[in-house]
Amino acid sequence: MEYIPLNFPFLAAALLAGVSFYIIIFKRNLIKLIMGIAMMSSGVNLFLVALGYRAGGNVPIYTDVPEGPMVLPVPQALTLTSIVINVAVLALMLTIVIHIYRHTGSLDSEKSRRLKG
Amino acid sequence: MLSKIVRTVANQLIVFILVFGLYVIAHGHLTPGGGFQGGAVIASGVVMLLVAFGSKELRKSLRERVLTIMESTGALIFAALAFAGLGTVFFYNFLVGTPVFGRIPPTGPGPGDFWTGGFVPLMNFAVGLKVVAGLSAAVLALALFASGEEMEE
Amino acid sequence: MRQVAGLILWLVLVAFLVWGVLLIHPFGYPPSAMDDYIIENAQEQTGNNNVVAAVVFDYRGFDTLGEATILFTAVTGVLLLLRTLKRKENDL
Amino acid sequence: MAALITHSPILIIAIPLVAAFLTSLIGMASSRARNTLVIASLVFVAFLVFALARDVVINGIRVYTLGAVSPEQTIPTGFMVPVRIILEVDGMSAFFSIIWAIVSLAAAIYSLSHIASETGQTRFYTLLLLMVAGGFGMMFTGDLFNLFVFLEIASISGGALIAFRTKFADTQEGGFKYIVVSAIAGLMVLFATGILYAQYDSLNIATLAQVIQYTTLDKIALALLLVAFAMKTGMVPLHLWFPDAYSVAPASITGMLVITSHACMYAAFRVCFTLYGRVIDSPVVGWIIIVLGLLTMFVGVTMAVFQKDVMRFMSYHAISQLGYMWVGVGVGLAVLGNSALLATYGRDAMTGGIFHILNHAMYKPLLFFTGGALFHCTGTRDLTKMGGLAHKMKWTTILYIIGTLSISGIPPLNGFSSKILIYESAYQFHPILTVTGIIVSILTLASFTKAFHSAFMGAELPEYEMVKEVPKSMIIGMAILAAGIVFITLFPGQIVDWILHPAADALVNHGAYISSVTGVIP
Repeated sequence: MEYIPLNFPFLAAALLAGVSFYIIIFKRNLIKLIMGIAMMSSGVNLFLVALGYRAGGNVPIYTDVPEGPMVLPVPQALTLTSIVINVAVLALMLTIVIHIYRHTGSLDSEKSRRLKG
Repeated sequence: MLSKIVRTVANQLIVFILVFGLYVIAHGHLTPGGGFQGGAVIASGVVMLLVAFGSKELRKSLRERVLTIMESTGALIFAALAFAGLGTVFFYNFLVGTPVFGRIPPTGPGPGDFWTGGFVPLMNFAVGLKVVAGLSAAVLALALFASGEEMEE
Repeated sequence: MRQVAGLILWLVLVAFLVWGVLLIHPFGYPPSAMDDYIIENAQEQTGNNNVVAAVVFDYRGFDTLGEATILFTAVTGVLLLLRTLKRKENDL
Repeated sequence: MAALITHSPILIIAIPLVAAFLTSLIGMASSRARNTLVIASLVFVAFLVFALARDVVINGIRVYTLGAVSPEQTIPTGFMVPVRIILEVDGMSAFFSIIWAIVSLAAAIYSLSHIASETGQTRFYTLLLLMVAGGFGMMFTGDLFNLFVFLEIASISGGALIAFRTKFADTQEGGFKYIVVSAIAGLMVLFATGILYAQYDSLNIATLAQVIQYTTLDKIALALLLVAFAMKTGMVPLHLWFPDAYSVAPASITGMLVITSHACMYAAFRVCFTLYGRVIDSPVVGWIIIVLGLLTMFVGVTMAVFQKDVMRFMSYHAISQLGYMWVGVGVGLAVLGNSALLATYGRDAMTGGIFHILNHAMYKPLLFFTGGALFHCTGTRDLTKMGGLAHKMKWTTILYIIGTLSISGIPPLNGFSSKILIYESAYQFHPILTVTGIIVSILTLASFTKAFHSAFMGAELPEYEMVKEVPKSMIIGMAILAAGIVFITLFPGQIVDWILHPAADALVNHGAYISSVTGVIP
């Protein structure tokens, strides 16, 4: 209910995205790369849903809710959409990684790179 | 395929998971949840069956073709509900004020009435159908491929 | 060399992100004109007690149609990529 | 008819969507019915697109509020900002949608025989239609989050289609790279959307454009959006994934991917000119775009010279050609604040850049289709292994020559008209732009001549004795695009008047875009 200094939840979201950037830049294992993208999407989702928080707010659902302010509904809807989109992207990426592994016998992005130039 | 204990328990549990999933879908316009969430609950039940019985056994009762038809049907119902408002505007909530799901709840906090929400409950069902079929089909296909089974077209 | 370049790129990105989020409005006190309108009018206009459901399926229903389409796309893609490559006699 | 026009913005997006859902059902029963449905829906959509574009050019911007009481009621009664998702079609959107309608129809017809021997055709066509819907959604939407959703639809279906031929390893890697790049770009767009939403509590582009302040946060959001869309269009230095993905897809899909990268370019223009149009620090952003555009032109063409793989060779040329458009529109952006310079050469430079998009959208898919035809007949993409194919494949040879002459900017053809517009106007801005453009053009001609020589000319090779001309539907698909080239070549002035000037003016005139939603002229 009090003002949290330094926008802590936003900072957490940014750091989560930062860690995932580290994974995407430095890790060569394709599964780890996918995990990095999943973490990045979690960071963005956390950011979005934190944007909609209102101090002391209730859920924006009128069924048996106590009186008082409500948190913003739109960021929650955006987050829901974004989560489903990320599930879809991950499913497709994992499918392709299965094929890459079947073709090259390796999950290392350096070893499996056949396209050059 | 896992041991008999796991299979028996999974067989019993799937009923509860189905009921809970349907509850979440059906009350999406009143309580937290909705088509996506309830669909994910039921799809996780299907994944439990997949783990307990294995993909070959599960495939005997759940064909990919059936799942694909279910998914397309769900998507078509959703799109059709959106198209039905085209007399006014695409996505116009044409059911508000009609006897079907058309009641308007009193403004402010309240106990909630099932017959409200316009086309939202129907869309929840369409999306639920789609999500159940879609997620199950994707997981089943991955499991079948991993175990070297042939997929049907 | 590549490691160093990557490290610098990473540090720049993180600094950029952290700098950005520190400038956002204080946590818990967002500007809320549009959302207040939705909270006040969702019950009357759409009949939903669940305001999030009203946003997801009514106010921003087109996004949800797109979202359902994305799931459909991904599942179709997964089934497409995991298909059998052998052709049957009556194959379509 | 009037009702059809009123609802056409949504119908153009929704018909391919519904057709995609139906395709996956009908495809189980009959392949002939499925193909008919695909082609019929695309023809109908193309008809709607032309009708809508004509209406937009004559009557101005058309808005469509989804779920409101009437399509024109953008703002709910008794409130001041839009709540619902609004589709907004102006000259620029109409221009891009015309391109997309033509190329997707040609690609679908081309696919009929190009993938006839493969399995999984039903899902292929389903994804193709979804990609069409995604592209139209990106072009028509007036909502930032909706843009992200349709960007993802186009990317995911595109990624799955790139990896369509699962028996080759390189297709999988290309598809994987494409999806990873799209996912990262999509998350950046989403993050920028969140930043803008956090400040102004709105997701509508017109509303945001009206209230935007150009604070530090807005600059961060602008950087994120521009980097994300530039990455998706393969701008140097973020181009490394581009040839990997484009060279391995089925040729019909590669042709469509070119236009999805144009759709991302449209999104970048929309961000620069409309969303930030009122406040943008235009010389700085314009110069950044121009410099990167020059780099893109040059790097693309120099890399292309060394390629042996025909599709890879053309992908690098696609990167290089995209540079021309960035330069042309970048010059317009750099002088956006100065109305005198804008009238002298800025508008012409932008018209040239947009004209080049139209030309590129005709000849580059055509060249990719001919590359696909070579692959279809010989089973290889290696130029060094081909030879003497002109004797066997007359139509493909003729169509390839049309494409080559057009991409190199040989005078009578359409590629020349757009390049000369860019050269003339960019010269007044800075001569180095024109010099680079001409050098790149010469290198393009040289490398395409070399490729032509190694694939089509020379003695007939014994291993290609059995090669025949490609099936009819592939020729029809290519001929549609060649007819487009011939039409633009014959009537360049009319094209400029009918559609290019309205498109360029729509970019400059952000006030009209804003006021048609909010009712207030900023």
